[in-house]
Amino acid sequence: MFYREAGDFKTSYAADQSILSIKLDRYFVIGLIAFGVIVVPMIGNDYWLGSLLIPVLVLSIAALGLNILTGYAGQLSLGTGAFMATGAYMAYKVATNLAFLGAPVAIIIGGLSAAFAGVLFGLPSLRIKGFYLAVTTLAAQFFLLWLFTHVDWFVNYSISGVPSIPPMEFFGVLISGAEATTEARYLFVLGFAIILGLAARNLARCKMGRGWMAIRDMDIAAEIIGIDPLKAKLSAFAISSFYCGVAGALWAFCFINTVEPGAYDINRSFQILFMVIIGGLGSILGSFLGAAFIVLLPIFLNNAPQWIGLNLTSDVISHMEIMIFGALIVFFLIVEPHGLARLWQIAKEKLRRWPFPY
Amino acid sequence: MTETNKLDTFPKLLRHNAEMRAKRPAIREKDHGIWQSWTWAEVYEEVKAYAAGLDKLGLKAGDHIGIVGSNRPRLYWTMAAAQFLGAIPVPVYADGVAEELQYILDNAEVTFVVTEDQEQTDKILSVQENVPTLKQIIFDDPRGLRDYDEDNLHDYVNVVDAGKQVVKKDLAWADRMIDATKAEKASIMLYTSGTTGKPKGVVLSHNNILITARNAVDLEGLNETDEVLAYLPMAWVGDHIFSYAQSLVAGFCVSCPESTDTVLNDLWELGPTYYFAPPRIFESTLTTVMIRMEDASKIKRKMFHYFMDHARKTGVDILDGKSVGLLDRIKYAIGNTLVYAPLKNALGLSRIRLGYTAGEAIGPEIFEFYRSLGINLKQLYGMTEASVFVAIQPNGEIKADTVGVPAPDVEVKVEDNGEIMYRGPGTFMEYYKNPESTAETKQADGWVHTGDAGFFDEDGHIKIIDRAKDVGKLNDGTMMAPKYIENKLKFFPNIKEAVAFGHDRDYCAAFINFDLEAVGNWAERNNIAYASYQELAAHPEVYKIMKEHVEAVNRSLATEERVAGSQIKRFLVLHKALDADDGELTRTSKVRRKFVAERYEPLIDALYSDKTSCHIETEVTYEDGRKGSISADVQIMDADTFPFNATAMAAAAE
Amino acid sequence: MTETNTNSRIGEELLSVNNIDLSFGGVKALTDISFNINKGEIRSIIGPNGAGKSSMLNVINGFYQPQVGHVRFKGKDYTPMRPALAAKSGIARTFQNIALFKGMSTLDNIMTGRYLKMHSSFIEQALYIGRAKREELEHREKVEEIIDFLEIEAIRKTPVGRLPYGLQKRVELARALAMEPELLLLDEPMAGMNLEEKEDMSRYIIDVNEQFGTTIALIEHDMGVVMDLSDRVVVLDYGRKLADGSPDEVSSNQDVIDAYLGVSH
Amino acid sequence: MEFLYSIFVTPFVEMWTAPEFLAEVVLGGLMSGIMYSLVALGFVLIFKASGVFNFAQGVMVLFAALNFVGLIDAGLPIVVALIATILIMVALAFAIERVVLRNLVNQEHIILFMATIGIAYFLEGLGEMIWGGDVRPLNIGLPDDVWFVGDILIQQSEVFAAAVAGSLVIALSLFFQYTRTGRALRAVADDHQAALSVGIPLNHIWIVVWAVAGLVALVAGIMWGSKFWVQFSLSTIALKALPVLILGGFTSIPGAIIGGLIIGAGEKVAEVFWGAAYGGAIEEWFAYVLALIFLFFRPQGLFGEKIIERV
Repeated sequence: MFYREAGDFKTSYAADQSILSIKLDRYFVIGLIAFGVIVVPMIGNDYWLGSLLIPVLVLSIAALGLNILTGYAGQLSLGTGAFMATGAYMAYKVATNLAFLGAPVAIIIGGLSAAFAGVLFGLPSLRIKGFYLAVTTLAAQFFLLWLFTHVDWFVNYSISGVPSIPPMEFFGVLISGAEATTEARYLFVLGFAIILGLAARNLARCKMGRGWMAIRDMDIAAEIIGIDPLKAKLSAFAISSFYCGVAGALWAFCFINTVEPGAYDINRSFQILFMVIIGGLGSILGSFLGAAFIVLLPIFLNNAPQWIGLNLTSDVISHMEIMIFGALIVFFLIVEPHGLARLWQIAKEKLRRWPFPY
Repeated sequence: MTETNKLDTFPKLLRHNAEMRAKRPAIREKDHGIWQSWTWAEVYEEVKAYAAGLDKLGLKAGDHIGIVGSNRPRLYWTMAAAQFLGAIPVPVYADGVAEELQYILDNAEVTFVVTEDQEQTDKILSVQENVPTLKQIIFDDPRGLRDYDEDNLHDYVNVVDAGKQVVKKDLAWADRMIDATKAEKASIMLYTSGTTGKPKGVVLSHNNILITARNAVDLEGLNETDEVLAYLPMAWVGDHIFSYAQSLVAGFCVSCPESTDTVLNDLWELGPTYYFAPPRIFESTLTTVMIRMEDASKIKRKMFHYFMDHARKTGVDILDGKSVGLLDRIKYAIGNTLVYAPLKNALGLSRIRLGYTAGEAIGPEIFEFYRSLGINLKQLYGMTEASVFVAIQPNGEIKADTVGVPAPDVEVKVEDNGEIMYRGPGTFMEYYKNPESTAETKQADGWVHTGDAGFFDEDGHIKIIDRAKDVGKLNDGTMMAPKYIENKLKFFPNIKEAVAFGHDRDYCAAFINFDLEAVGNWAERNNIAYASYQELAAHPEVYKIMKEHVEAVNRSLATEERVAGSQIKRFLVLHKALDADDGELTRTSKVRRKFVAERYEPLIDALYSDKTSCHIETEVTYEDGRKGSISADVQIMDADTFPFNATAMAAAAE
Repeated sequence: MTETNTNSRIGEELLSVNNIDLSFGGVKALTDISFNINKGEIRSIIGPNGAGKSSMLNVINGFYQPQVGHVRFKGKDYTPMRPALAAKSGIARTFQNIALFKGMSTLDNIMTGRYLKMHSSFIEQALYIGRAKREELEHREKVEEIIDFLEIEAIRKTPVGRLPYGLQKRVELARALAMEPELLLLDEPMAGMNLEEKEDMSRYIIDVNEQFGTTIALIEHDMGVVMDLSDRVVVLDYGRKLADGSPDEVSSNQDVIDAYLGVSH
Repeated sequence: MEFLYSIFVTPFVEMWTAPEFLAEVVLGGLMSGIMYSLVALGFVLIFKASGVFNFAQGVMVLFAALNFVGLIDAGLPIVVALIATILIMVALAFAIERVVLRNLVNQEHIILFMATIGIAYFLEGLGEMIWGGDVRPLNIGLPDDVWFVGDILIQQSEVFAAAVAGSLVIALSLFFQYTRTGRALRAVADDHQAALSVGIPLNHIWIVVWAVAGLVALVAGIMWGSKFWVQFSLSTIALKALPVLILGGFTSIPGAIIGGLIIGAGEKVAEVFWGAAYGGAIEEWFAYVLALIFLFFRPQGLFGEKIIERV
């Protein structure tokens, strides 16, 4: 309906292959980013920024990571939480012992260590597939978390075991620790989300992404084309884990301000998996939509009763919340197994065809 | 203007553009997935080299060079290169079978032929020995031609490369050739599809084409930013003016579709600003729009029709800048965002500044439909012999049933017998090797017979009713213009073709071809099963619909004194669709009235007897050229006629 | 893509398989098979179902490792050949039951065929700069040539999953061509096609062989098609070589007539 | 040095010096192993018959137990409560087939897997909503004195549990051998197409397996509940069942049992004798790492069919 594609023709492959090759989409996304960077920090209050947007963005990054592994390369993983934890703990180590490197470097090093762990636990993927692989990633989940909780070196021998993140600056602005302003932390996280989102999109449309999808769709055919399954799978594990690691670090640095194992347990892994499935396997956009959906849904369920005027005891609500959440997941899988991204796609197609039905 | 005055030949214009608009796109082609573009400078270089190459192969001034293929940049460049050397390009309808080609190539005495691809090349090779003058054959797309060892067969690329050497050595060569070109010399030869008899080669000079083209450009204010899709046959004068001459004059870019079957999508991608299409294309587009909307959800359909009705009421006035109530304007604006603009976008018409239609009368409601969307669609009246423009509808005063006022520098008059005559800069030089036809069409004083009958209406607009020679008289003396009646019939989306008879008869009767797409769709919706056109043609329900249409036509005829007497008493639905491959239509799908009359004589006799059905056996030609025959019992139906009364206008309008 | 002079199309030996024995858990699939393929020729391997045709192909490009014998390609012995090696050294193939990447568009499927020819680094790809971008565009051009060659412009951006069988086969061929192979293995390229599609496919196969000078080895059990396509034909039956030679020689060979024509017609 | 010592020497010394302690540890391990086995059994049943990887199995254990104990606390006699719970579990199977599986037929495994996670959440919420979230004791009068064999003390409840588990396995294998439905299930497990072609309605089969899995869950729930009380932690043992499956093979019933016992005993022994060296709690991951290592040598598990890949 709003699309005016007639006359928006391509005279070069560069234009034809650019992401968002449709004018309107381009404007929309640019506008959205501008809005997120400029307007949101001005209008958003601490609750919105601090309790909704930051977690959504951070988990989006993790979802991107898992989507690269599961959605693009077709390798199921239940160890997302562990890789996030790796990122968080290593970033914390760097931030405390090599503070001069600064927050971004610390976080990236966190990501790299996660990537390393990812490759390590990804090795079995060469021999085993599907749910068997899921088990090895579970091993990662439990083993790594156990490691971080039982080896005090990771927490600088702090007694509590949940050390808090030191305040760190980025271009003179405090972006981590309790004192950092919500706006600063939000923008810092947003920056990561945008860059990593873009990078993921680029990888997906280049040689590497095609390698992953080839392995996912038909590994035999991929092999005769010369795609090395080892390279493809391990690169997927590495990059995926890197994303998760960065997300984990950001979670610690910019959201909860501490490094605590509870934030990266098995339930986190499942939560991210939900995001990817609900958002849409093999879709960058889906990762963001999924994260938003999964984070906001419980909050909505939590407040919905009051809005419609029922007041229930808190534990009834919490039980109901779990119930409805589960029910919605099932419902959603039945309605659209390909996730929000697919719904978006369909809606977009409808608008492009408008007023025609097809 | 002043600066373009000296630019009186195509090569001079091309050189001029290469200097003035070096960096602007001159031509595009959808190829390998994107719109490959060439700037004016690049085109000029290419054409220079190409011309030199042709020169080397022995193409001389005054030679004729045949061009066989669909719209391709290299074929347009062939025109330019030929004109460079003072040779005369002769574009030929590429979908014609070998025999048709042979006649034209032989008649034109072509020495060179440039083909698009293997298919066309094969055709030429098959008729080569019957075209004694033919020396060299050049092909554009080498696919599949690598094994051909004929030594007079050349790859376009090699020709150009050879030329490049020449141009490099002799820098002044190009300019010498260009300056040598003469405005009054022949620049192109186009064969009229010839509704009767063999096609005739119409010779047109640089002046003919360029002056008329330039006049139209100035009149309509076309400029270098316009976009045109070149998708109509290059052999047709319209394409030559719109996609070639005017592009050079105004400097706008011409784009060639990827292939004939991707035209619709390419049109959509390109979104031209200047667009020409014969009525049948607008018609079929409208039909598909309506059919596709049928499948839309109920609400959407309601919305669509609601706003289309509103557009019908106010759209045209808004387009013509007449005064429209604020409320209606607001409503139109809403409709525009919800329906009109998206619809235009979906059809690839959203950027159109100027749209032309011509060749035959367009149905009023079809015409109105597009105009009410805010598309500035205009009718024009023209012919090859006039380098197209005889009359154009002036902006702001468009009437569905006229073709507007005489074009700039063109005089028009109506003979006593009702025939329209014109005189103007576009008047052709001659019919090639055919002085007698030339003489009988073109008078010494420059007036040219159009062969069309018509008249000026109260505000000076020309109204065409039929071919002059086709206008006949019933036995009781009342005049009947078959085309006029046929068009009224064809304005119904359900009716594709119609042939009316009545000259020297007691009453009017008609053959009808329904539109398979429209009626077929109707059949599906009313789950009427059918296997073929023939089967559907025999269906009583179909007959019922056609009867309604015929009677509607009769009603509207009854409102016009001059033709009220020529209402259709009896009609039949033909058992097969009239087809160019069977020679029933011309390549531009005009009905070959005489041929049809002879071919279906028994049916005509039946129409003028009291039979209610008639058996007929017809030979048909399939796409692949095989012949077969189909037989059918065609039933004949009577239709009600009405007495003349001008007040029935309202009724007729419905 | 290399042009070749059509008159002397066929050159020296490109590949040979020597005394191949292959068995799965005691079940003999191939027994002492030897034959060679010359540069530029169209070589057919025919035989009734279960004659070991596909196994033969799988040995050539390294899916199966024969217990005995070796594959010789471009004068180099491979014991055994491996899929990765095959791809690197210039052997491409298609599968009997189409093995396309269902989740990708036609374009991406064919682009994947260029995988080994792309060398951009991870960073370049992530940022879509430098070699990454350049390669994407260059290879897109090459791929478009192939798309044009096989006349699949219209489905360029359609997900292959949605394509009809015949077109999928064509896309798979396109993907193999994108590798610019020296030897192209086609596993029943015309299986399950109607006559018209078969004719198209044979035309493409011939065009590929002539225009790009690609050597082609193809499996078919429909004898008719093979005979007018191929320069030489090997006939297998129950994992043994029955005959080897020009189409006429083979089709006049008594064993073949008994074993093969008897079976399928 | 001393670290390595604590790995390679001390534990074995301890075992050697106190064999009866070792034995008790092993027995204790086997006990929880049986629990794993029972859960794994549920997994296998469903996976065999429908290829669905039922993450909800663990929660089903909790759900069954909650209902059972809830009904008893509500004053119903045990037998009635038992029957009622059985009915509930069967009804649950019906519901799941009707609402979920039927609508997700022919979806990729991961989708179905996700769906079962959804079911898990739902059941958990539902169970706790009805019966409340607090820990409940479950006493159905299982014997709880001890026997002494030599110096080794054996919990009668453990023996009982083992007996129950054993008889359950036997019952199931009989069911698979001798009932029409049972054979049908095997057919489906071997080859869906074939099963359909011989005219076995898939939906029907799904209901049966889910119901059976529900009953197995109930048994497990009762065992576990009466030993450690009915509490949320029940649902987490579901995950422990995964390595069990890796060991036993996803499709083998005896495998599930053996695997469960190995894991159970193994992790106890590891915890008791090695745990200290690493600061304890190695139970958490031992099972998985064991499975992981195991995977390298025998991906198809102890009893699973070999996975063959053909081109």
